[in-house]
Amino acid sequence: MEYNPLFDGTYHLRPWVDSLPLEYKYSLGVAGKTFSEGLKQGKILASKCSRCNESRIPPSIYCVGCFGYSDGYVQVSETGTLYSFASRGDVVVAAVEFKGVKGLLFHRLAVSDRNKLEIGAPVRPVFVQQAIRKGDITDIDHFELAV
Amino acid sequence: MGRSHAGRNRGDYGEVMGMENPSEPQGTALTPDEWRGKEIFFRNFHTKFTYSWDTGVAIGHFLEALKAGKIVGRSCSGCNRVLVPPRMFCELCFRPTDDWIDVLDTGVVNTFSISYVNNDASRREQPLFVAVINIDGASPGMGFLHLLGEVDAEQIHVGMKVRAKWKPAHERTGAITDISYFKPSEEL
Amino acid sequence: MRKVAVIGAGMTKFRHRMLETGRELSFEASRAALDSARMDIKNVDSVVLGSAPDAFDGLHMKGEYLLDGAGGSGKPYTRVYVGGGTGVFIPAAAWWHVASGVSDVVLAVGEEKMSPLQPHPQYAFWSIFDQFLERPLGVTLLWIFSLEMRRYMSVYGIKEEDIALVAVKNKGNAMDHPSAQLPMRITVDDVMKSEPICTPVKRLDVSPTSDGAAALVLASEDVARKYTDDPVWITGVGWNVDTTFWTNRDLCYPEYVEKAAMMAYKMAGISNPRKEIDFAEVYDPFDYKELHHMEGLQLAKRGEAPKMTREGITQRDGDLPINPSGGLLGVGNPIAAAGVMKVAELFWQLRGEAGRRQVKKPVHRGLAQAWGDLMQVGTVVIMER
Amino acid sequence: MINKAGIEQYLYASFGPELKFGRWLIVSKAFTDKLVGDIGALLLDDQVAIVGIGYSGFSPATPSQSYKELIFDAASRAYAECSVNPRKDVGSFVCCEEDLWEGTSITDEYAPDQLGAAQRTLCTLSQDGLNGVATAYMHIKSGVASIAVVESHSKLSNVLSQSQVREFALEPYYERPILSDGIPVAAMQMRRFMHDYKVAEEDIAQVVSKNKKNGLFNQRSSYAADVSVEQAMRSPFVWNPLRRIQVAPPADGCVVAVLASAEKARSMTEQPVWIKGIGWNSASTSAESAVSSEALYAKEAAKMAYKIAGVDSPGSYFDFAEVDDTYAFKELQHAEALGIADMGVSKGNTQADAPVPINMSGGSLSLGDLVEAMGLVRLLEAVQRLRNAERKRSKGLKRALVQSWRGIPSSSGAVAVLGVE
Repeated sequence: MEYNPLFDGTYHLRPWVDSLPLEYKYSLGVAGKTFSEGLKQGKILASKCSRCNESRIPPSIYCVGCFGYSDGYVQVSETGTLYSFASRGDVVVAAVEFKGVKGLLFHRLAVSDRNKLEIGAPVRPVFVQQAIRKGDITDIDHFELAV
Repeated sequence: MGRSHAGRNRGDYGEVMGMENPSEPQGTALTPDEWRGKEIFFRNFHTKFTYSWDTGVAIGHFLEALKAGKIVGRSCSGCNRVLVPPRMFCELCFRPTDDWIDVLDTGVVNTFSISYVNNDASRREQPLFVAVINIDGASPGMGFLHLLGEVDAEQIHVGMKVRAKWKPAHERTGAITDISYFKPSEEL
Repeated sequence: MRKVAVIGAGMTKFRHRMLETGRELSFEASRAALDSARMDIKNVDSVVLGSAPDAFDGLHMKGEYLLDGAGGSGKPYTRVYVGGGTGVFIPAAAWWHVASGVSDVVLAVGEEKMSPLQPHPQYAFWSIFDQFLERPLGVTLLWIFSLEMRRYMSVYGIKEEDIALVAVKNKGNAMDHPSAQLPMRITVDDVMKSEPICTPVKRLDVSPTSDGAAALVLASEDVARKYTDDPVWITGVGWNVDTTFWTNRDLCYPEYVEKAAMMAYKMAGISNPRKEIDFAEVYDPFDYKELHHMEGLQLAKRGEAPKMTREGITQRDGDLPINPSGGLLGVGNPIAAAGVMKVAELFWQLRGEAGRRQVKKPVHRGLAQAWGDLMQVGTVVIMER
Repeated sequence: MINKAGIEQYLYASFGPELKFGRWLIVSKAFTDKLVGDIGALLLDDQVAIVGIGYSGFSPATPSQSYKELIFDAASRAYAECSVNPRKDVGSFVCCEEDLWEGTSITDEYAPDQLGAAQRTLCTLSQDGLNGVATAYMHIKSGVASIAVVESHSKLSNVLSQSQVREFALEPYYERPILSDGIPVAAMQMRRFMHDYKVAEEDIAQVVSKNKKNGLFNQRSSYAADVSVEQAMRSPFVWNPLRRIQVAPPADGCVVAVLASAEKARSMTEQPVWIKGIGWNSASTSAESAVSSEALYAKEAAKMAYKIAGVDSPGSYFDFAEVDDTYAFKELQHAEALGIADMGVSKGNTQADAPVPINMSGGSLSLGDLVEAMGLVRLLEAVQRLRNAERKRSKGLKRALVQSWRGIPSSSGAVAVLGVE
């Protein structure tokens, strides 16, 4: 018999392989919905808190500082600066900051000359054509150096 | 902002959600149309996590025994129990268990249910009979979850005696599904 | 051990699908709780958040994701997790932050957003089962509830009609709750005729899946007295987890609930719970669970909770009101948030602020309880005024 | 808790009923010395100690044991060290784990049995193990338990979809389509950190070389090697500027720690390791906090722990430190936030002969990434080193700093101050 129940040292070391496939439909939320509507019009929106005199990106219905409700949205400047970046092969991922706005936006960066990449470099968003925008973050095709 | 958030601010404690004067609680229900429609954008995402769990000594052995057409348990000399499913430690005595014990492939229905749904909450065409089965040869009340077959819904009852219906040996893979289901072991 | 008070509570609506993200829901509830305590986030020393499986919201380490919304930014922040028992466990965790002297003011937040998971939140429950012995059978959470319900009925000879009375009561009570998702006036007949899901469980025996959040503010005695003349004290907390091997236990009685309750009763100096507890918010994701849990909590003798229900003792105007809020069956079941909602109901009832939900008799001491895992976890909080 | 009433009660017991707080006379130096000593002892009685610690695994894979068997092994060792029967003696069990690292939702279901915690006071935190120590500490301080157990483990070898799980931790709308498995976040943070603090690539390679070599003297390390600074600098990029060798590779293992009140601790072990202070903190979830060059969470957690422990100048207080180095640059960043080293390895501040030597164990770069167990791994290494030093009567090592971080994309961490005096 291939199986010996009395032999304590019988180790049947074997892994059990299985998967957990998961599918989601995430709501963008109140502030995310407004942000997404802004993208369709080619705008990047930040939320503002007038008590703290602060705006923040990505926008949020609450102010992280004072934990009160935000009270509106403002469009960020057309050009931002490179806070940091990382690259693998042809892909460059960037964290972009905008003047007078707290927070960062992560996105892809298209760059022809890697030598010009440095922290603090000015960058600007390049949107896809209005007709195919759907309110997704990918409505911004990429950022590019603004020099 | 399009919603009533503005003005409901920190500092003006006017709209306290205490229930003496219940103000409308916050939150925006999505209608079925909004959920299906294009007005509100949703992010769809699909992923699949795959694992290769180590079965370890106890379950590895148990599955191997199933492949050989047997159900095994572990004995604990601390509390004199025969544990099914087996484990290498006794959870009551907190000591290593002692020996492998062959138990029977018959048992008694401890409790049962008739399931009309799948695990994604969709409706089943044919209901599934599920039960906790106390295994003969193990300590009283020791058993595991499995399916019932070759039985009508009306016949199933708590206390019903059942026997494992094994898959043919060549189809067994060392899995709990090597037992197709449990079926009544006596004439009903 | 320092005295601990609850001084504020707030919650969002509970709904099937909501626009707000989990962070936004957490914020709305937290803000409402802080407002009710007349406090700012800067007064808060630490934050405890609870939320059930990551698979619902759809985020690994979802405690980290929810952090900002729960006011945890820049603070000592902890996410506690005991499955369905999490909701009532959150204030227990906030309690030990204050009782130990580590914090003076703690914000306790429960959040759940079940709607993102497709095609149905139920799917996440497949992955709560043993990967070797149970998942290959295609198991669903409904199985174990129905198996437990059958065992309970079979051991004590209880009828489905008696159990249905709980659904009738709780969904009716929820008519008076401004956050409620499924308030309705129904009859036992409606429950009995509703679609069978997993016999003996039928559609109207079950609480819905929900999005929502709820929050509480806890404070030490000196802080509490500064902010309110009317603090409500947490005088007992208890929790307990039974063995994973649920098929090796007799499901007719929840021993872990009894043990959790005993821990809390001992702390609160309660020797006769049936006499000393004025009302209770008992965990009711399924109608039979209310009965099952009343027995575990020693609020009813074994097998006799259905009789008390039939006699009207557990109605809002009864001798021992159970789930005057409307419970999970009526208000909704965003898991961790639902448990916090129960403790918030104690707070509102004890302060006499429950409006149309206020129970008839004067109340001084209430109990909230939740349950979770593979019919395994009991969590209990006792509050007094 | 120590309070005025407690001291008064104690003084009554010691000096007789005629003594009343507020109107007694100090008569001699001997009297004051005894008073100070006794109050000191009382204060010590308010402390919490680690009385037992056990482990298992510590290997890239542990195929011979299921996670339950791995935990039973570690728990048995921890309990044996301090003669604890978990079925009777333990007042609270705390497990730290995350669902998707286990492949099981509501994974706390599977926690109790192998710890001896069935039908006992057990709870789970979705946190790092060091947060679990903080929770157990509060359980003891609040009187819930006088003996508490903390468990955390890793079975990363069983997770075939590690990058998918890491991706799943990212915010779904703004971050997930851009940031792949989250590793670019670490790389961006590293670049900004090097920029703001003028840290050279060589400094980071020094950390790699030091930790990989230190690991050669640690039996638990799976990834130790004699790596030169030059070799470390030739490792390929995962995401530029982050190199493969700068990332802690996955490992399996389990650590179980037994904590006790001072009263219990002394009878349970001859070598209690005292938790002099503990702190934990989370910075914001926001993007700027994820790539911030400063580890604010470590700074704030340290502030909390140092306050409890009465540490004024950490740079001279501690004899050594176990600091999170999931990515090599994090060791420097954390050391800076904890106030135990000036920035820049070129100054030698994190080397073995530094005022506060860091990661003499080899760190995560040698021991591996054990996800939620990381904090307990750091704790284990510190406790073993303190005990060994005491056993050898070497006077040098009496105070240790332990720090953990929850990894990308979190900004959460914990700090513990340990001492053997």
